[in-house]
Formats: sequence, C-alpha cells, structure tokens
Amino acid sequence: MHSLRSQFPILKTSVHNKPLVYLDNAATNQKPLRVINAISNYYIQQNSNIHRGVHALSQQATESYEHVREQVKTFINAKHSHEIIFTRGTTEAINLVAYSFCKKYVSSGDEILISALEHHSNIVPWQMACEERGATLKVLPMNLNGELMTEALPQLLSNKVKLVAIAHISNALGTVNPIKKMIDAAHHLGIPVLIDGAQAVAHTKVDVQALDCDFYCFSGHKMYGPMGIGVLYGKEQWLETMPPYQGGGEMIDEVTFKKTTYNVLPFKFEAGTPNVGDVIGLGEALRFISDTGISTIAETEEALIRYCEEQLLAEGGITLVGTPEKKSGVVSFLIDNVHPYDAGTIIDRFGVAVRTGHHCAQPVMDFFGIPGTIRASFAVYNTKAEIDVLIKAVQQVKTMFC
Amino acid sequence: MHSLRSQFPILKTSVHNKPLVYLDNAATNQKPLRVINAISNYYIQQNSNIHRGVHALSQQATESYEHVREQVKTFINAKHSHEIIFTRGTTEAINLVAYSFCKKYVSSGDEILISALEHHSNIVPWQMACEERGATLKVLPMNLNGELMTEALPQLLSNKVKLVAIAHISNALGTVNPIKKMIDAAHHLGIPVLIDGAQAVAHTKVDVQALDCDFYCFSGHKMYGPMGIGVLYGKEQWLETMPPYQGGGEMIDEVTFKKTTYNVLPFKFEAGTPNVGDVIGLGEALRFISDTGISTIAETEEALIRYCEEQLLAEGGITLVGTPEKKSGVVSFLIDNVHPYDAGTIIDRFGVAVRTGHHCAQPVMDFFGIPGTIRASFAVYNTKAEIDVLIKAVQQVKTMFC
Amino acid sequence: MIKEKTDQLVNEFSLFDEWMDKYTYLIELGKTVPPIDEDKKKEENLIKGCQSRVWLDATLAEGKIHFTADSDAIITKGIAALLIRVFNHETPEAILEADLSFLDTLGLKEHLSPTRSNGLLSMVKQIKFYAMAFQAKS
Amino acid sequence: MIKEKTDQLVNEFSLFDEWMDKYTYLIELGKTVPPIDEDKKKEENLIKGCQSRVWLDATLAEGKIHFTADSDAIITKGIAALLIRVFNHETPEAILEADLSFLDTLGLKEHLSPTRSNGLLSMVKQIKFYAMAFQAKS
Ligand SMILES: Cc1ncc(COP(=O)(O)O)c(C=O)c1O
Ligand SMILES: Cc1ncc(COP(=O)(O)O)c(C=O)c1O
Repeated sequence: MHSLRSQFPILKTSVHNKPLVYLDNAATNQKPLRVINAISNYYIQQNSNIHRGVHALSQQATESYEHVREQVKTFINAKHSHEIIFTRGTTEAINLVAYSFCKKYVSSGDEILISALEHHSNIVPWQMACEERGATLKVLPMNLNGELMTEALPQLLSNKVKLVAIAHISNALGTVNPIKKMIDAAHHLGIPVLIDGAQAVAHTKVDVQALDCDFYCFSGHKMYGPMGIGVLYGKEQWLETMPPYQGGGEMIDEVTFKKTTYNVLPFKFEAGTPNVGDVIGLGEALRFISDTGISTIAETEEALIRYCEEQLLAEGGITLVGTPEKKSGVVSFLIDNVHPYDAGTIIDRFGVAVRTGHHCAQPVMDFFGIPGTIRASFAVYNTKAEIDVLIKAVQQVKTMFC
Repeated sequence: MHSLRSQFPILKTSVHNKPLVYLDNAATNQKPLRVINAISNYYIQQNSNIHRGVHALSQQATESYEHVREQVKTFINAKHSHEIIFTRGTTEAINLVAYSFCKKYVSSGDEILISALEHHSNIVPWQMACEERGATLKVLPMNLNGELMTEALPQLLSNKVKLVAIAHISNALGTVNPIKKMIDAAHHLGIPVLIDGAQAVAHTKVDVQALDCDFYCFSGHKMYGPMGIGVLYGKEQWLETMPPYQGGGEMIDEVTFKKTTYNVLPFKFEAGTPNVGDVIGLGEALRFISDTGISTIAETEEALIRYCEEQLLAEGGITLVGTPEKKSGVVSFLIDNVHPYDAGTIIDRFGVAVRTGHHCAQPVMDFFGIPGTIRASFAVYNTKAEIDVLIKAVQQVKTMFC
Repeated sequence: MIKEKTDQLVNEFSLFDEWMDKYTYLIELGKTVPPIDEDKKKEENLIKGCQSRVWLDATLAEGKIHFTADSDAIITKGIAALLIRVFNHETPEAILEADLSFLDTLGLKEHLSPTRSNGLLSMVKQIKFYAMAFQAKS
Repeated sequence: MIKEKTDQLVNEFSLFDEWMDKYTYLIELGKTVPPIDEDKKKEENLIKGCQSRVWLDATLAEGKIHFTADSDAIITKGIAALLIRVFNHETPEAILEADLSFLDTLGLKEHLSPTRSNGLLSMVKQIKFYAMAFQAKS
C-alpha cells in the first residue's frame, strides 16, 4: 500500500499547511508518476503528427497511438479495435452518439430513455438531440435509496424508444445500476443501449461483449490517466452506419469540392490531429490499473466506503444521500442543518479535498430536495487514516455551525 | 540560437542512427522542455477538476486554467476573455462554428464561401453544414502561383453568402492570404469571416481586433504547445447568439428534465471536464513564443525558407509548388519525375522528417494535377545546416531514381 | 462615516490570526444580518454564486439606503452582513464614492476561496448598482 | 516452386547490408514488373495505400495465375514486382498454401516503414484473394 501511494507525487503535497487528503476522485483522480512520465517521454522522444507521415518519428508515434487502441480494446474486451474511438472524454463520446446515432435513427415522435440519476453529460446531449429531431426524452425514475426502479422499464420501453442511455455507476450517489438486466430488457425489444461508464472503468471490470451494450463511454482522467482523452466504444454495426460527427483531417478518404468520401472506422470519427500525447498517457494508465489489479482496487475502495459510512454515522447528525444496495466509489452525505457549501469551506481548511454541490446531477438534488451534498470519493491510494482526517473536519464543522 | 535549440530535448535524438532533422513543423512542431514540464508539474502539484470545486486544489487549478484564457486573449488581442473558447484544436473549433453558427444563421439557399487552398478541416465541416442546411459551398479560386484570386471576390460575395471561411496561411503551399482585405470586403456586405489560423499563430503576430475577423481558430500543437488543445476566438455578438454545440457538465446553468438553461460565455461552449493539463501547457507555449519574440521567429523562418528555396533551385530538377509573393512556414516542392512517396522514403533514411503527400489539402493537389508534394516546414529552432542535410538527401533521391 | 466603519472592521479582523476565527466571526455576523422579507426573495434580488444563493434587497428612505439580505449558506450570509454593516444607512453618493481598499486590507480575498471572493465582488457590485439606481431616481 | 523462389529472394536480400542497397534493388525490380494494360487500371484492381496507388491484375491461363501490376510510386512498384516474382505463374492452390514466412526473413517489414509494410500486406492479401476467386471458379 505504501509503495502504491508513493507512485503518486501529488499525494505528498500540502494544502493550507496540511497534508493533502484527496477525496475528490470521482471528479478526477490523481496520476501515478509513470503516467506523467509517459506523456513527457512522448514529447521528448516521439512527438509527431501521425497516420499520414512517412518519416520515422511519425511512424513510431502512429504505432504507439494505435497500440493504445489495442490496449483499450483488450481492457474492455471489445471485439474489434476499430470499435474504439478516441474522444476528449465521456461528454464528447455521448455527444457524438447523440448527434450521429440520432441523425440516422431518431426522428419525430421517437423517444430516448435515460434515468433519474444521470450526470448532466448524459442528459443535456439527449435533450438537445430530442429538440433537434422532434423526439421525446423519457426518464426512468429512482426510489429514495437512489436506486433505479427497473420495474418501471416494461411500461417505458416501447418500439418508440430508439435508444436507452444509462450510467453504469452514479457519480452523485455511487449507485451501481443493474445495467446487464436493463440491456437485456432493451435488447428484447431490439433497442440499443449506451452506457455512461465514466464512474465505472476505474472501479470495476468492464466487459462490453459480456454486457452486450451497444455503446460504452468513459474518460481517461477518471482512471489515473490524463485529461483531454476519453473513449467511445461502439458496436461495429452502429459505427459503420452512423454518419460522421466532426469533419476535417484524418476522417476523410477523398476530398473534392464536389464530393467527399469518409475514411473507414475508427478514423471516420476522429477528425483533426489526434491527442497522441494523452492517448499514450491513457495507455500507461491502463497498464497501471492492470498491474494494480482491478479486483484489488475494488476491494480497497469497498473497505474505504464501508469505513467512511460507519465513521460518519457514528458521528451522528449525518444523513447519507443515496443508500442503494450496491454502491461504488463515492459517499454522498449531508451534515444536518449545514449547507454543503459552508461545510466544504471548513473541510478544505483541513487539507481535505471533497466536492460539495450538485455534482453535475441537479435532477438528483431536486429529487431529494437538497441544494447539494458533500461527496467523498475514493481511489485505490486512499487510506482509513485519510478518512479519519475527514471525520475530524466534519466534527469541526458541527462545532462551528450547529 | 544554440541555447534556443537546447530547450528542445527531442532535437538531440537520432533517427536511423542519424541526428534528427525535424522539418515537419507544419504538421506539429516540437515542444520546449518548459512546456513539457509545465504539464508534468500540473499533474504533480495541482491536478484537479475545476470550476465547481470549493477545495484548494480545485481553486488553484481553476485559476491556472482561467489565467491561460487571459493569456490567449492578450496573445491575439481579443477584446474579452470570454471570447476565448478552448477546443481540442483547429478542426474542432471550425466544426463548432460550422454547427452552431450555421444552425442559427444558415438556411436553405444560402451560401458559404471558402477558398481553393483550404485544409480539409476548413472544407469538410462546411460541406457537412451545407448538406445539413441545404446551403451551397462556393470556392474562391487561386492562380498557378498558389495565390487566391481576390479579384473574383466581388462576383462571389452576395447577400446569399452567410459566412466566409479562409486560411490565414496555407499549410500546403505557405501562401499568406490577404485576409485583412478579404475581411473588409466581406464586412462591406455585412458578412462575417472565420479565419483558420492553424498555420499562422506560431509564425506571425495575430491581432484579431485589428483584423476585425469574426472567428479565429488555431491549435496548440502547431505553436510549441501540447496536442489536444486549441482555441476558438469568436466575437461576443456571435458567440452570445449561437446555440451551444456539445451538451454536458460545465456548459449548463440549470438542468431539469423539462428545461435546461445554458451557462454564460465562455462556458456555454466548453462541455465536459476541460483539458486543464494541456491548457496549462499551452499557456507555457505562449510564454515561450513571447520570450523568443514573434518577430525573431518570423525573421529566422523567412531566412530558412529563402535559403531552402535557393539551395533546392540550385540543385536543379526541382519544381517549387506554390510560388506566391508572400510565403510563410513551408516550402512545398517536387523532385522532377519522382513520386513524393518515393522521395520521402529515402529522405527519411537521412534522419530528415519532411512530410509527403497531399497534406490534407487534396483539392490543392488536384488543382496542380499532382499526387502530392514534398513539404519542408520550419520552426524557430531549425538551422541552415539542417537544410543542407535535406539537400544531401534530395541529391541521393535524384541519384537513385533519375 | 463609511471610512470609520471600514477602519473598525479592519481593526477587528487584525485580531484574528487563525482562519478559523475569521470564519467563526463571519458565521456570527451572518446571524446578525437584517432578515429579508420572504417576498423580496425574488429573481431580481438574487445573486447567483457558485454553490449558494444570496438575496440582497435595498430600499431608500430619507435619502439613505437600507439593505436586507439572506443566503442559504451561512458563511455567504456573513459576508453579506459584513458588507451591509459597512454600507447600510448611507447615501447613494457616499456608497458610490466609498473606498473599497478595505476589502484588500481585510485580507478577505486571500483568506476566502476564489469562488467566495467572486461572490463577495458580486455583492459589492450589486450594492453599487443599487446606489446608482437610487441616485438616478432622485 | 514458390519455396525455391522465396529461398532465392532471401538469399539475394542477405547480400545487402545497407538499407540503400535494398531500396535500389526494389527500384530496379520495379522496372521489371509486367506492365498492366491501361484498361485494367480500374477501381476493382486498385489497392489504396497510404500515399501511392497500386493496381494489381490477375488472369488465369492453363490453371496458372498471371499477374501484372503498376504503381505511381516506384518503390511500391518494386514491392509489387517482388511479390509477383514469387507468385507469378503458380496455381491458385500453390499460392493459397504458400508459406509467407519469407516476408519476415527478408527483413522487409523492419526495413520498410510501417506504411510500406501495410501496403505490402495489402498486396499479399489481394494476391491470395485472386487465388481464392480463381479456385472457386474452377
Ligand atoms: C491550415 C490548417 N487548418 C487546419 C488544420 C487542422 O488542425 P488540427 O489538426 O490541429 O485540428 C491544420 C493542421 O493540420 C492546418 O494546417
Ligand atoms: C457519470 C458521469 N458521466 C459523465 C461524466 C462526464 O465526464 P467528462 O467530464 O470527463 O466528459 C462524469 C464526470 O464528470 C460522470 O461522473
């Protein structure tokens, strides 16, 4: 454990003269030195524009870049590497599908189904697509534990529904959704399913073939990788038939002013100079996760969540927000009668980074009738001792405000 | 000069056991160590998700990120920092405008005017937008020197034209277009103008207020900065009225399932977790350019271009492609009777990185009736001695093929 | 008059060397803020902060402006209270002419987080805006 | 038969220790390739490479396949020539069964750039594809 922590240089820094306790991992997690170095080394040794260059540097960079595509394919067990599209992040991946899939497959009167616990990035693109195409957005409700009411699925799923888009794990509540069950239910009616996996890939094994999902989206920066890079996995049959999203370099086959033909997958969806540096950083992050072991990560984090909840509840005057049976990654809570913003301000002074507010999931907050929550979220490098610091900070908040 | 070169670690590496001679700067240029370190340091000291966090790290990262927006504003002399939108690169910046501007302002029967020497990234997005909106793409022709025939502008500009999109400098030929004149001509009829500045910002001073252009797009990776980050400058009046492009975190004000309202500029156009690391890298690249001096850069490169052309022409059996009066950054040429791909293969063995092919400007190649060119492109760290190596390689090509 | 009040504030703040004391002071101050009428908690009086909401209302009586405020977060309310303590019952002219350097001297900007100090600046802006509006009317 | 030809090729190539000699050899070879009829330079016969175009045509006569090829780039043409030298005038069966390890032994893949060796693999694929088609027909 100690040697794992020591791989993360930022964990040795101080905040307000206190050792940093970083519990904002669901927003973005920290990077091991090997990931940071992989990016530096790329710029020091290989930096070049890729794919169309005949010179050696360009060819090496191309190989490194395409190698990461293979790695991602293996990581999520996709069938083909051309089903892996590099995007800026989850948000862009979802927007790509919301634009291209809907342009082809959604028209006036159709429906798209999301759920009540989605991140804004899995709400707004669908609202925009629905408005553009004259379709309607439907919402699968949740219960007071923050669990989706899958029993409502049969009523909501009909042949009007052209796509279901659901988070694998909720960033605001930590709920692990029964996505396999939901995918099967949708497929039963021939409806494809997109999974927003932003909060899942760093915490649990994902196998897109076993899930049989049609799209799966995630961000590098939430899985020990750099910002600015993410992945859209899509089944070949969809990606092949969807029109391109952005136009430009890389994604074309031939351009004339009269007629442009598009490149094959995956390039069709990767317009412009790719973010090679961060793709290589992502590759190293995948290696870090493999080396650490996704089950070690999951077990470590589960223990932390359990400990955190126990300690908070022992404290008294705390309300947990989101009490689903299966939870991963985050503990969302409120200190009774204290605004989360006030609490966050004090907790920060203890060197503890938690997030307060709506966590880009306003409908979840509206549902619970609260302005926001305090959210502690975990990565494999966190410790119980860090949770103890959080608890101390919470005690201070109670002293000051209650 | 020597100490400037020593700031670029990659320039000390070897390719095929020869010292690297990097003349592919128009594709992407190399990064000084300070830029590489700025990114590393960000991940080592500050990494955090930004804008909505109350904890110290998030606030520092937010400040760093927003500080770069100020830097960019100053760098191109924009009026407001909220007119600076961070994108993945030039391609995405153009796609953003092609989608959002056209959605609002272009309809059936309208026209968009581009030029004959555009990069695919400034062609395909407009073809897609025109197809979507039922508009027509018009093309301002060029002459055999590779100069735009601005005398044709009066015929092409009419009140049907809703936008003009032109490269500041051609990546395939190096032509410096008379954009100020063209902007004035378009504005005379009230038509806004987008400038593709991908090849300009690293080579010449850009002042968007003096130019009075309506949009200006560029990429970090072509200006000593990292990949994965770029800029869209847009006049407030346009950005304010344009609908959002991608939906998600950051770009919203309030989200409910019924109705979503969007955030103010610049956030309205920055959906999802921003690429903070690379923005900070870009900031350091801007500092590198300022410290070096854009006029020093321009003079150094002009001398290199002149020397390169002289040496090539002295060699004989060489055809320059693109002989405009004003040229910047690149020398495109052909070795008579040798396919550029063949030439590139041999030149590479000398450790020289040049680009061969169509340079993502197929219509330019079609216009000249050639399959592609050999393109040497320059940055401030290049030297005459490096051009001498290129010339040796060219001699070898002639020996082998002619 | 405003000068006296800000001098006193600077004095009081100089006694705290701990961030905690400053926040405790703001929290206490927050409890003293003249409560706003519920019907004044309307959109026009709302200053949207990053994570909390502030309502600030002003009325003119006998040439002087009287402020009331509320916020869902207590520290935010404390900041509002601090500003009201300085600007309450002053003429529009006095408010418009007021020297704002006390904000720097208080060290509030450094000690508050950037989002907090943005909120502070928004409130100051709103106060000046009210003063301008009332001046124009009279 | 194919085995003999590939062995000879491997032999010849082993004589070059300089990359330049290998390219010179490919250039020379490029000049020997059976020229393709202009009307065979059609879309179906086109193998799109990264930067150059190759046309590869095949006809069956007396149970054997006869290849002709062209390319706008001479090294590419040389690579086509090399493959034709190996596979020309062979039966579909022989081609389909042919051991491709000579491509590795030649060191072509290492010495050619990745784009080049992609091109090479596309050509091999196309040759096998013709063989399959002719076998199916017969
Ligand atoms: C003139 C021009 N426009 C647009 C682009 C596209 O830039 P990017 O690939 O960084 O999006 C380039 C670079 O390839 C270019 O040279
Ligand atoms: C569940 C979920 N979906 C989508 C996103 C958006 O990811 P990104 O901001 O990296 O695009 C996030 C992270 O903020 C998330 O937690």
